Amino acid sequence: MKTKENPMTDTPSSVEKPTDPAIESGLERLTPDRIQQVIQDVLKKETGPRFKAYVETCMHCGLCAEACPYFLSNDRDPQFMPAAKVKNTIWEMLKKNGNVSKDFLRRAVRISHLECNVCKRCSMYCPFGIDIAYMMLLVRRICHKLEITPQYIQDTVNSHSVTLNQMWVKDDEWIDTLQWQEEDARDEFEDLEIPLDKMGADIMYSVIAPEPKFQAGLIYQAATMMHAAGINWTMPSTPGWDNSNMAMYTGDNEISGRIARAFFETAAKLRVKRIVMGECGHAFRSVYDMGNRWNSWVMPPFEVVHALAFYHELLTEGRITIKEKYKKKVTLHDPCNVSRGRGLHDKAREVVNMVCEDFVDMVPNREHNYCCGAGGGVINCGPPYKGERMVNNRVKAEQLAATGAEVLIAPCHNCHSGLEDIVHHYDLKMEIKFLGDLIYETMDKKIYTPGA
Amino acid sequence: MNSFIAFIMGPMVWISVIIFLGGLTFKLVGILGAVRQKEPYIYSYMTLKHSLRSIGAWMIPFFPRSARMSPIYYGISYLFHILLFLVPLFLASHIVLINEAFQISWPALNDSVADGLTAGVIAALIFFVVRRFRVPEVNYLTSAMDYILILVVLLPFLTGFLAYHQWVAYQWITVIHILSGELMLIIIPFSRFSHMLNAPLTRAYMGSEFGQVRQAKDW
Amino acid sequence: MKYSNRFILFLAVLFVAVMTGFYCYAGQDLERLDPWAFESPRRPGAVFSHDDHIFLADDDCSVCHHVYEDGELVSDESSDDLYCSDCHSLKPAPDNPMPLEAAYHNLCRDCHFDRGEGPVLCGECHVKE
Amino acid sequence: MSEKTSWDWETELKEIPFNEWKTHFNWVQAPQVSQNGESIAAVVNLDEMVFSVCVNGQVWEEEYEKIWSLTSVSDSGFAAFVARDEEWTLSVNGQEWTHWCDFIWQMMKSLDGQFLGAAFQTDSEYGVIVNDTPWEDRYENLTGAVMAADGTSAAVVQVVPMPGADVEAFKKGVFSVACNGVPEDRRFLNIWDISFDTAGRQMGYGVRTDRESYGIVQNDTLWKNRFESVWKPEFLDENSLLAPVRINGKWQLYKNDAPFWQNKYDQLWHLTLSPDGKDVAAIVSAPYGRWRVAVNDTVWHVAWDTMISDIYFSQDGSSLAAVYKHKDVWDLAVNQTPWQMAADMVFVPCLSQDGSVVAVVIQKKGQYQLVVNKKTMASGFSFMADPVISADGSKVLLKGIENGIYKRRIIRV
Repeated sequence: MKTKENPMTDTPSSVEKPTDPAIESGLERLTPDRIQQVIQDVLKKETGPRFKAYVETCMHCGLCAEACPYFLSNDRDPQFMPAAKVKNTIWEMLKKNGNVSKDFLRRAVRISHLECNVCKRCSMYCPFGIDIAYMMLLVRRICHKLEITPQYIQDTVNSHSVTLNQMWVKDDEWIDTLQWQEEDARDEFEDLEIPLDKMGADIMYSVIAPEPKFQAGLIYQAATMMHAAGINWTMPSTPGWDNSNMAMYTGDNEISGRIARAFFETAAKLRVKRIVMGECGHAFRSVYDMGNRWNSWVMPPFEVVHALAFYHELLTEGRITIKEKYKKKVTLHDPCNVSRGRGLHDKAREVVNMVCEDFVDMVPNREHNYCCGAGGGVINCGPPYKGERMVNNRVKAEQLAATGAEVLIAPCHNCHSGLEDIVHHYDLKMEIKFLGDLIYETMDKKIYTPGA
Repeated sequence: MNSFIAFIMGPMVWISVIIFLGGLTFKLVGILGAVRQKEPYIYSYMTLKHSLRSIGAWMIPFFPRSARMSPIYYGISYLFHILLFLVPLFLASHIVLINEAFQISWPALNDSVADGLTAGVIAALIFFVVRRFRVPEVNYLTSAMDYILILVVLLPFLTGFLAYHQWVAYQWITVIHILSGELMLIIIPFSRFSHMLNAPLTRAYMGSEFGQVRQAKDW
Repeated sequence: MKYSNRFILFLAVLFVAVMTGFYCYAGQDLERLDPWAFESPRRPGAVFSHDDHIFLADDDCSVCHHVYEDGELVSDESSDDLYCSDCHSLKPAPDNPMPLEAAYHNLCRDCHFDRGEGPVLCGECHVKE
Repeated sequence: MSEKTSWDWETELKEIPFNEWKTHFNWVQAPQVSQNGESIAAVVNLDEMVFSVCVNGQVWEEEYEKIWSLTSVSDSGFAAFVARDEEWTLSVNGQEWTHWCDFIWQMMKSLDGQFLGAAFQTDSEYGVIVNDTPWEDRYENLTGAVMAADGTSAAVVQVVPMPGADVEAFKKGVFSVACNGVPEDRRFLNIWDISFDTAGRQMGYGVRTDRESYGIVQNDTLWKNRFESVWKPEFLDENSLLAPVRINGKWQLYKNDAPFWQNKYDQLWHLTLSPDGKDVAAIVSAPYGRWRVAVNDTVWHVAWDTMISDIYFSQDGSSLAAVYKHKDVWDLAVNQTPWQMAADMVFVPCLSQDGSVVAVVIQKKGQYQLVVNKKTMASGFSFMADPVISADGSKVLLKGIENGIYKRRIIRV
């Protein structure tokens, strides 16, 4: 395991750091006055006793280090530990009253956007429960206001601001895709419908923009399940269908709130009772935890049911039955935003065991699972950073390899994409699937009749 | 000299206790008020049940995974924090003074036990210092203030230890002992020692967010 | 390493403090009170010279050997024919609010504070044997 | 709606067997009911990739590959987007428009049913079409199309090409508002929520001028003040534009670039004007997470913890109804009085002209009910369309399906 060919021995220095045109041109435009003014504004106006308590309370004990996959993957390099990321960004900004250099900011952008998945694992390792992810998001907020956010993720935020979806999917493309999936799915169920804008349906099904853009088959699968389970459901034809939210991750809270508002008001307009969403983690966080709060909704105004919980419901209620269990040895990745973010890990295991014959757990797991390394907007910073993402998540590769599973279930889009990169890079010979893929594959394709 | 000693054993004790308790109270009121004013949403997510659940979970020795992953540091820290309160409060000499002042008393530790525990506190502090040097990630975070804070705790315990044994300039050591004890009390509200107040609050908030909103564990 | 100087300084201070302690330590035979009335005294008897104190009190025994009746000090009466423990029981009792230990401490220390001289700290009287 | 007087308010019950349709067709999609309740329609499948619309048992003559967005228009008619040979148009009561395009969506209709509009795309160029007349200019991107009562249409359009992921180009502003297809000069990073005044002559909308500055445009003029965010503006009259704006984390109502309401709220949206223009209402959060209705900057004394979804004035402005959710159940409140229905869903209420009668459809345990002034008038329906109250306020028109049969019932209040 020590040869140059072995990717397990990559170190950060062996990966070239790309220059990001958006960061560079943003820095170019900045003046010391502007930097100081923005930082002071954010710290003064947008933080309060919570931030103060975090800064005053940290005893520099270093226990958070053990929590961070970046630290563990980079041979325990201290600068990757959570508290060090705070020290090298917001503490310094606070100490210098915002009077920081452009080189400092260049580093701060990287630390906050590329060396932290805001997965909150570290706040479970800090004895005081200090929310370091919150502070990294605060740094991102400052970067947003200074207009030095990395290019690709900024572009997705731009897309959000214009189209209310993440991928510049135009209104007609969205509807057209749904109709196309509906048409295809009629090969399996001839009267299958993807009901658009159906007032008073029980459930609004929502997805993230990459589904219509690249993975329309997932909508097909979901429609098949809804139809087979006899659900009274609908999908919106109007903006508000996308539950993803990258603005939440760049600190563009205003756009983030606008996205979450559109999402819930679409559900309100359609008079649905619940919202079910596909297998995405950050989208769940956006509507369950963050976007709703900006809008003054303490908790989401509609029950938001993540796919994991929904599958659990369909299977335990017998609305969907498994014809023949999946044979291959599978393992399950717990996405931060639905396990640490919503405690769905036990339900996920129950579903996996209902669907698969041979399940092996990763270690550590549940709330303590290692992050995929892609979430928190990191993968959305784009291809230029893929190389370092691979290095920064070696520990995940080791964890995966140790399971000996053939199939890796990743019930979150970001995790899915990130783990796909990991599996290829470390040559792990694992297939990656959504849980929905497996249910679709193993389910009995007949229509549920109540009482039968 | 006697009038100076009378001052540090009399009014100065009052002053430092008042600053300590008053400072913490003032701080607590300040935090709660500032939350109400600037981040009122925080109260929407706090529940007593989940606050206590989280604080409780973190009080059980070696229960959080974080504790199990650093057992030595965690174990020493844990004992250190207990002794930090236990030794001074149950020290016979302190109880005698309190008894004479307020006519209240409680059982005291055996002197040699107390002596051993004091040595334990000192050893723990030395361990903390060594850890700050030896463990790279801790060293990376360490600033001069971290050593100053250790010194502030070390001083009363070390001088107490020396005073008990009467090895050195007894009078001076005892005067330093009294003063450094008072100093520690006084700076608690104004330094990161205020984690004795803040930590339960941050823990309670995180515990509530995890327990109430996210329905997950935070240990 | 950035912090090594500070560390060495820290150890040096510690070392000097401890060594000074040993250096200064010297045993002496001292005239002491006999703590026989205490069941299991935690400290050695206090260093005390009766002759010196008689002199300092201008032969007025009642300065220390006082008499209280109904909580009031009876002036011009002396109790020099009694042991302290004859009145001051070990624990507070209805007829004695002042336990023996506190009686000693208050009597000695308060006087030393009032006069501005004499030992006031624990170890100044309870000198290790 | 003056037409309401011409409707049949006398016949107490008219029935159309709806479930029976399922035996004639492969499958029948969700029904739509005309405004006057005389007809019920649904998209029906005739064969593989063959669809039509069935109205009161009669199928439109034309058949299509796809049909969607079936909507009631005017008193008794229906319109839908229809596709043949992969080309789309809008069909009104079975009559296709002459213009066909690559895709069509977002049905817009004027209250009187005189104008029908939609957004369309042909050869990846976008525009708006109103009453079969498409915009002359087309754009590479189009969002947020709106149509005024007089058929004037507007939308946010992209007027400068922008390569993929070009954040620098985006910063310069590539979007503008096109009214009847003609773009305005000024470009912005973002434009949202175009509002017309009642006459359809003036436009107001929210914009973002740089990454963190938001503004309001009123008749081509950008307000001088910049805000942290803005929500949809509304015209109070042709010279006054109101907009909720965010300042220092709180929302306030501005009029013509100056504070209009003095109070600041944790949220302030769904600006709703009484038809006589005298009262301004909005949904507000005060304090955080407590939802209330504010009328002329005075909040209702009742507050709810989950959501207020929409609010409605009666024609004379005397009554205001709010649909809200509190502790997991939906309810309606009229003039601060909750009806306490504990419903699974509350649909859009109908208020009589003088505000004395309020009728609303609710859902409870999967069944639809009609509730008028807190009293349940009908229940056990499997479907109900929103009710209508007669012009004199004495009768309520119920439109719903009970035991598979569509029923048009007149209920006396």
